[in-house]
Formats: sequence, C-alpha cells, structure tokens
Amino acid sequence: MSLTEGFEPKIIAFCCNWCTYTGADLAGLNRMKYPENVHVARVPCSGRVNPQFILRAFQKGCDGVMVCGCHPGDCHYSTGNYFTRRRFMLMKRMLEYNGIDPGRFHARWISGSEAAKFRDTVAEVSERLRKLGPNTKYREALREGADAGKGGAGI
Amino acid sequence: MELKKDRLLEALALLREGSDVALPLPADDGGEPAFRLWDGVQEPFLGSNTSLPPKELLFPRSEGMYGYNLKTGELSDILPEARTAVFGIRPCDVKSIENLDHAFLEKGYVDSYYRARRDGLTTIALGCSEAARTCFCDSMGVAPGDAPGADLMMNDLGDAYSVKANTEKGEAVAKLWEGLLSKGGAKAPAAPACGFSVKADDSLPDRLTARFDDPMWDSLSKACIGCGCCSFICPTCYCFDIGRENRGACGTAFRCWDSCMFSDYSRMAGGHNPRPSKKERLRNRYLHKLAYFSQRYGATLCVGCGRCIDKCPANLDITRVMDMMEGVDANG
Amino acid sequence: MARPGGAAAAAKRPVAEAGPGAAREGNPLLPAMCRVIKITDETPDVKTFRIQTADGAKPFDPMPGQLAMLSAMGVGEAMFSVTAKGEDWIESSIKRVGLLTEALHGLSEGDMIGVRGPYGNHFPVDAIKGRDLLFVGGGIGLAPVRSLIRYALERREDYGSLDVLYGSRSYDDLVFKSDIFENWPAVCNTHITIDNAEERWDGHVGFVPSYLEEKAFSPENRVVVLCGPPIMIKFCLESLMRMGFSKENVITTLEMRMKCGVGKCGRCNIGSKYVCLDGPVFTMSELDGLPDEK
Amino acid sequence: MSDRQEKMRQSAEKLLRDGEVGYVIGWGATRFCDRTTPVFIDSPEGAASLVWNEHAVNSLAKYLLDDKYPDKKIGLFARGCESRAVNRMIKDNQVKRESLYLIGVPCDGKSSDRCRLCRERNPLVYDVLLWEPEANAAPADRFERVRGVEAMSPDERYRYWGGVYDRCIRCYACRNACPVCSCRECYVDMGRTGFQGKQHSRSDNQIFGVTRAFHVGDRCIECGECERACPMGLPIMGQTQKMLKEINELSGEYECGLDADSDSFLGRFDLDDKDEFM
Repeated sequence: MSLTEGFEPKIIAFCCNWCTYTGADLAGLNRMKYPENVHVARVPCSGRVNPQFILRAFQKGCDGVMVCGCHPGDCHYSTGNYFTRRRFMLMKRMLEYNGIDPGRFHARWISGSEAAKFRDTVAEVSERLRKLGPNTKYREALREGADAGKGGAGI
Repeated sequence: MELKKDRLLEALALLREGSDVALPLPADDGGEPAFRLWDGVQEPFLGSNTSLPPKELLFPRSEGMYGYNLKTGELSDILPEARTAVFGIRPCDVKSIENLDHAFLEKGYVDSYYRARRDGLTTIALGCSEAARTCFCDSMGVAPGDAPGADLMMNDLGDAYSVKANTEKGEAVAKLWEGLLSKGGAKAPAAPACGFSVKADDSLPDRLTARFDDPMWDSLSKACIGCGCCSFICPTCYCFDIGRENRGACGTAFRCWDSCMFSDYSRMAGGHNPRPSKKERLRNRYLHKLAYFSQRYGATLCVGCGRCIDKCPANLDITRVMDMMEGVDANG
Repeated sequence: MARPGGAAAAAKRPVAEAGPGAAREGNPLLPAMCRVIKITDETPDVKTFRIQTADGAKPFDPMPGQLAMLSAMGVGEAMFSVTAKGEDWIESSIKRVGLLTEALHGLSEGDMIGVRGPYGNHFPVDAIKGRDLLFVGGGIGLAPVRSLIRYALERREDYGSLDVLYGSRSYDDLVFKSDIFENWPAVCNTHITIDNAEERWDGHVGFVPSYLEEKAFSPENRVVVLCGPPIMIKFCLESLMRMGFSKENVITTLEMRMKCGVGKCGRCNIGSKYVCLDGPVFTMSELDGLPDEK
Repeated sequence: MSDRQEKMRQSAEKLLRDGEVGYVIGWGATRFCDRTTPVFIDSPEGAASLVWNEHAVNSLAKYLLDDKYPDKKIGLFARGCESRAVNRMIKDNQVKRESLYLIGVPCDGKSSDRCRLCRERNPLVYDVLLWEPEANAAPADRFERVRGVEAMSPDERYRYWGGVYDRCIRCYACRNACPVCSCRECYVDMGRTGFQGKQHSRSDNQIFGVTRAFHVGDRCIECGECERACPMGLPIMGQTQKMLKEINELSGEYECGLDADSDSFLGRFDLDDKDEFM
C-alpha cells in the first residue's frame, strides 16, 4: 500500500492529430476536468506510432502508455488506423508476454467529438495505474545521486 | 609452494575478505561460462576457458563516465573504485590484459577509468592442462602453461596447485594464503599442445599490410554476416563508443563496447563511411589484430584463445588469413 | 568552471607530443565547461564559435592545425579543428551536417559547451620556415588552414611569400569573408574563386584545381597546404603534380569519425595511424604510405 | 551422402562452365570436420570444394541480400529453409526470382538444434532438383516453449526475459543471421534517431530483443538461424514464436515463406479484424 500512496502515475498518450487530439482539445475547450498526469504527444496518425515509442516510454519513466486514434473507417489517411489496430493487438500481447501488466498499455479509438470519452478514458487509465503503482519494468536504472542534480539518467 | 585443491575455496574466501573475487563461473541457467563475481559458495568452472573473456573486469560492457546537469552546466566524473582479484584466468587472457594495458595506458594518454580498475586488479592465473581444439595460443607467443604477466601463477599438479608469485601483488596473495600453502617440489606437467598451429612470425604485420589491396579480402569476407560477435567475445577487442542518456535536466555520458564490424562505427555525420562494406570492416579488424597493433605497440593483438573461431555464426576463422599468407588453405 | 583534467589542465600539456611516457594528468575524457562568447554567421550553414573558459581564459593553447573535442551537453561530442586563437579565446568554424552540429548551431552567445583538447599533431611550422606558402582551400576546408595562415601572418618574417587560393560553390558559401576580402589582401596574395557565375560576383569563376593551374605557381621553395572536400583534394593534387610539386611539399588534414580523441576508441585509424593522435596533418607522401581507406 | 555431394559439385561446375550463373553459394570445409562455412564458388574448378554433410547447417539465403542486383544469376543451393527464405525475400521485394538459379537439395537432416522446428525439408521453389524429395520429419511442438513462458506469472515472465537479456552481448548476430531481417540500414545503427539506447544494460537489451522480434516476427520462417547464431545461446525464438502464435490465433493458420505471394500479417489488414480497442 505504502508504495502506491500519494503516487501520481506518469502517462503518455500518443494522439492522432485528426481525431483524438481534437477530442482532447475539445475537452479543454469545454473545461472538462481530467487528470493532469497525462502528457499528450500529437502524432499525424495513430499508424505513425512505432512500437518502439512504447518501449522507450516505459524505459524513460512512464507508468502507462496510451495510443489513441480515429475510429476504424474514419482515418484521415483512409487506412492508417487499420494497421494500428493489427500492430497494437500484437504489441499488447508481446508486452504482456514480456511481463508488462496489461493495465499499463491502452489503445483506444476516440473521435474529435468525443471529448467526454477522452476525459473518461484518461481518468480510467489514471485510476488503474494509481492502483498498479509505479512501473519498474523496462525502466533504465538511475545512477545514484541523479536526483541531487549531479546528472545521471540511465546507467 | 603448493595449494591443495581441497583448500582452494578456503583460499578464495580469504581473498574475498579484502576484495571482490571474480572466477570463471557457469551461468545460473547453464548458459555460457564467464568471469563473474563469486558469491563465496559456487565452485569455479575450470574445465576449459570461458566463452566470454575477462576484459569486462577492466572494461565493462557499459560504464558511466561523467554526469552533467543541463541547467547548471555542472559536471562530475564517475571514476570507478574497484578492488578485484581474479582467479582462474588463462595465460592467453593474461596476455590479452597486457595488450589492453598498451592500448589504454600508453601513447601519451592514460585512460582514467581503465587505470582505476587496473590498479585494483590482481590476476591469479591458472596454466592450461588441456587444450581446446580451437586453441592456437602458442603460435601467438603465449605459453599455455605459464603467464609471466600474471601476479600469481598457478598450475594443476593433480591434487594440488603450484603457486608462484610474479609480482608484489602476487606476493601479497601468497602471504595471505601462508597458512594454506605447503612446500611442494612437484613440477607442473608439460603444457598441452595447442589444437593447431599457424605461422605468425615478426614479418607477418608488414607482409599483411603489403597485401591490403589483395583480392583475398573479398574471399575472406564473403561469408561474414557482419555481426559483432567476434569483437565482443574477443579478449583484446577494446573499441568503444561514447554516448549519452538524459532524463529531465540530468544526464550521464557513458561508454560501451562497440564493434568495428558495425556500419555506424566509422560513418561520419555527413554520411561518408571510409569502411562502407563488410570487406573493409573485416579487413580492418583482422589487420588491427595481426598488423596495425604490432606496428603501433610492438605486440600482436591476437592471443590465440580461439573464441572467435568457436563462436562465429558463419564459422569464419581468423587464422585462415595467416594460412593464406603461407599459401595454404586449411579450409579444404 | 574549469575542472582538473579538463581543458584547463590540457593547456599545460606539452603540445603535439604523444610519445610513450609523455603521460598527461587528469581524466582525458572529461570535458571542461566553457562559454561561447561570440557566434559569427559565415555562410547559411557555417557558424564560427568563439570559446572561452567560464573565468575568461583561453581553454588551451593550440598549435595551428590542432583539434578540439566540442560537446553540446546531452547531445554529443565531435572533433573540430581550431581555426583561430586569441589572447583569451579559441575559435572553431562548424558546418551544420548532423545531430550535434545542429545542436551547436542552435546555441546563443553566452551558452556553455564542453571542450577538451588540444588534440593531434599540427602543421610543421618550424620545418616550413623560410619557405613560400601556398594555402589552397575549398568550402569549409579553409577552417583548419586559417589557423596556419594566421600563425604565418603573425610571424611574417619567418616565411616567404604567402598566397591564399580559396574557392567555394557560391559567394554565399565563402567562409571568413572579412579575412579573405579585407584582412588578408592587405598582407598576402589572395585568389578567390566561386564555382558558378553570379551577378554580384566580379571575381574569378571556376573550380579550384583549374584556377590553381591557371595561376601557375612555381614549385620552387614552395609548400602547399591543401584542404577541402576529397574530390577537390584529388584534382588539386593532380594539378600540383603536373605543376611540378612533389608530394613531400603538399600538406593536408584528414577527417575521420572520432569518439575519444586520444587514440583509444579505435575508429579513426588509417592503417596503424590514428588521425586523432598522429594526424590530422599529413603530407601527401605520408598518406601514400597508408592504406587507402579515407 | 558423398554421392549427393558429387551431384552438387557437378551441378555447380556445369552452371559455372555454361555461364548460367555468376557464382554459386554453397557450403565448404573448415579446419574442423564437423563444421562448414558458406562458400562462394565463381569458377568451375572451385566447385570441387563444395561440401554436403550433416554439418552443412548455415542457412545460405541471407547472403542474397549482399548482392541484390547481380550481373548474372546467383546459384543458390536451396533446402526447405532456404526456399522459404527466398519466397519471403521475393515478396518483400528484396530479391528478384529471375536473378536466382535455385539448385534444389532436399535436406536429409542436419546436426543442429535449429532444425527442430523444421516442417519442410524439401525446397518449395527451385530451378532444378538434384535428388528425390525427402520425407519430412515430425517437427517439435511448434509453440511448446511459448506456452511454457505464458504459463508463468507476469513477474516471472519479466524475470525470465530479463535474465535472458542480461546475458545478451548485443552483437546483433540474431539480426544479421535472419534471412527476413532486410532493412538496408537497421534502426539500431541509426544512433541519431534515439530509437535504441546503445548501453549494454538490461532495459536497452530487452528493448532491442522485443523490437527485433516485432520487426521480423510476422515474416519469420522459423528457420532457427537467430538462435543458432547467438553466441550466448539465448532462447530468442521464444519472442518471434510468440508473435506467430498470436497471429495464428488472430487470423487462422499462419506460416511464412510457403509461397512468394502472401502478405505478411502486419503488411496488410482486414476491415473486419478483431477490434479490442473500442
């Protein structure tokens, strides 16, 4: 319990420019409240998200990763998110197979008008991660004294 | 002096009181044997040499060099503090450490990280009583039964090891072991003959470099798949890369093993690569081992341990180039 | 904030002597943080950085042709020639070609960079005393040569005639414009050319090698210092051979990828020579004795 | 055995003498009688150095990528595994069928653990078949190892793979031996992109391992070259086999390289793919 108490997860959400990013924008315009621990990274299409991004995010300190794009059929580039769907169905299974908790990776379709869905998804993922606690898997080790400002990621 | 074999672990335990002790140990799950830090209990793996060389003790796969803060510009170097005694190191690998010393400590610049680890290292060598079929150390100027460069030399006498100190560090170990050692007059049996031999005389470096443009490099390199296996399991390959990892305002510069067989090793920022294909890269590696290093430091960088011959995925064999120089081809 | 073993300690090092036993103090791989005190835009993709230690001193005292390892913290480190030095600064001119140089070009005056050096050998300033000097440069290749031109101009009486023949793709791509058009013409002979005609350009048009032959410099008592892109070097060398120069009297500088700068990391070798220690300055006849792998 | 070796030599010699091919890729002897090395024979006389025995283990197909635009055809001795690799390479636009002369050599079994998953000893594509097809041996249970890892708890799985990658020396032999690993420049060699940390640390090693598996897993012909090449003997097919197992479960029976027309799983999509990301 003590591990997760007061813990605020770091989440990175890769959001497609045409749907989810607009949805997140709309959520902001409508002054919807959602957890501030999500960092939105705008990508041209969810199909642009390389599985490598997910691994590097975990390595660099994220507790959870989201990939969000247009609903199938709505891709700005016609077919990008169909490739996303296949890719991350496999990636999700590979992550679990390598010992990552399924709660740490989420893919979702969120359109430009679904501001509430964006808010709810982020809240749900955030809550789930809060229960899971900090991610330690795939994390690069920090060198001693790194927090004291002497430098030191990743040794 | 002699150390009875049944007192070996006791002797190692004594060493472990004052420093880390590294031994050839099998991997927990039956993987490749390597020099690993001893937990005080495990039996050393002494049947044959390790698949991985001991160079990691002096030149780790990755090591931090200095930390920095991007906001304040503050720098702090990370010099290692290591005191390690390594037991069971073979004469070829002792020779490889002498070569690393040349590279890291000579020609005007002393590598501080290597220096720190080297000063803290005591080498306790074990002469070979059996040769693997890939061994060719005696062709490369190494005596399989004797390592004059080791701090302490031990040889298998059957039920005991002979113990001979070569240096002050070695004498300190012998003194530490005083209570365990007994007088013994047994002579170590003659060292075994190597698995095979090649001709690598003093003229080899110049003869090889004279054939820099020879078509033999095409035929030697065709089967190479361009991986870095040979470099990483070689006891003397010491090339490294320097990189950085940042998180927030903090970062660390590190160095890690690199291989001249990789395409980005010598590629410049504009894209030009002086060694663009595996032919040039393999030639550079072989010549570095057998010619360039001798021309620069007066010592051959290949010690004949045979690891690369054993492990190459394409079954390439560095000694083929020496055979080709003699007009023979061992490959049929 | 100079640190032991960094550039400050390096300043005390014997210059260009890398023989065994000449061990230097401190950690040679640790940079010192220095300040960029002036940035000059030379061309659209070349900037000159004037660098000083945090307490206002010269980071080290390089000989002409020597190298400095410069780093943008958190990005990377690379070797550059030191193109000039003053009382309390050194200068490097850097072309934007990759990740690190991009980061360096993004710096502002006052920003800190890592510096270590000086590295490598230098132009044989003593051996060429009393000789006529012909400096031939192409593009950014004038950067290493400039250190020797400045050195010779400061010791004008030690050398014979001084000629600078320099060319670039276009007027915009000419580096050190104030030197080549204002400072140097007053004290030595300058011959500037660009590859293609431009409206605002009334000088010579044509490639460096042909301009070189056109000028018909005599090989008598003359040493050529040649630096530029490989293709220019190749054709200039052919021209110089036709003009009767011998390879011993043609000096050039080499570039290779480097990581450590002190002859350890392995990658800048040409045969048994390391460009970072034994170079970057070689005569053409020395290069003939090395494998063709540049 | 020696009869077959003789047939191979004769075939290579004739192809070279007739100028049908520029060179032939086969197996040759080494210093050790139980090891062969790939050889590149470019003269009829050289054909006499070809070797065929149970130690002719290395897959030869990868070498085709060193010479994608040959002046003359390349002669390649092809067993089942080479032919599957060639099929995959043709589909991936890496080589052209018309620049190859495939000399079919049904495999009589090799002394290598890499063959334990072999289901196809006979070449599936060839220009000439030097002897009668061999009966296929029953392969080991295809996904047995994957199921073993799946049965562990998440933390055990992480420890298991962490232990594997702790021993990885990042020599990239797995990458370089893999016949479907065909990028002109590997992401690993593009340090400037920041995709892959270069440190030999557990996390960087793991990330390399998973990424490698992901890059080739849906095109994997299960030849086992990656594991055979690994100098540390790491069970890395456990990753690529997992990809294949999941693809089998998601889209039905799936094997690569059986023909030169099938798309790879990640190279295409179906409108009615399963959707679990609603």
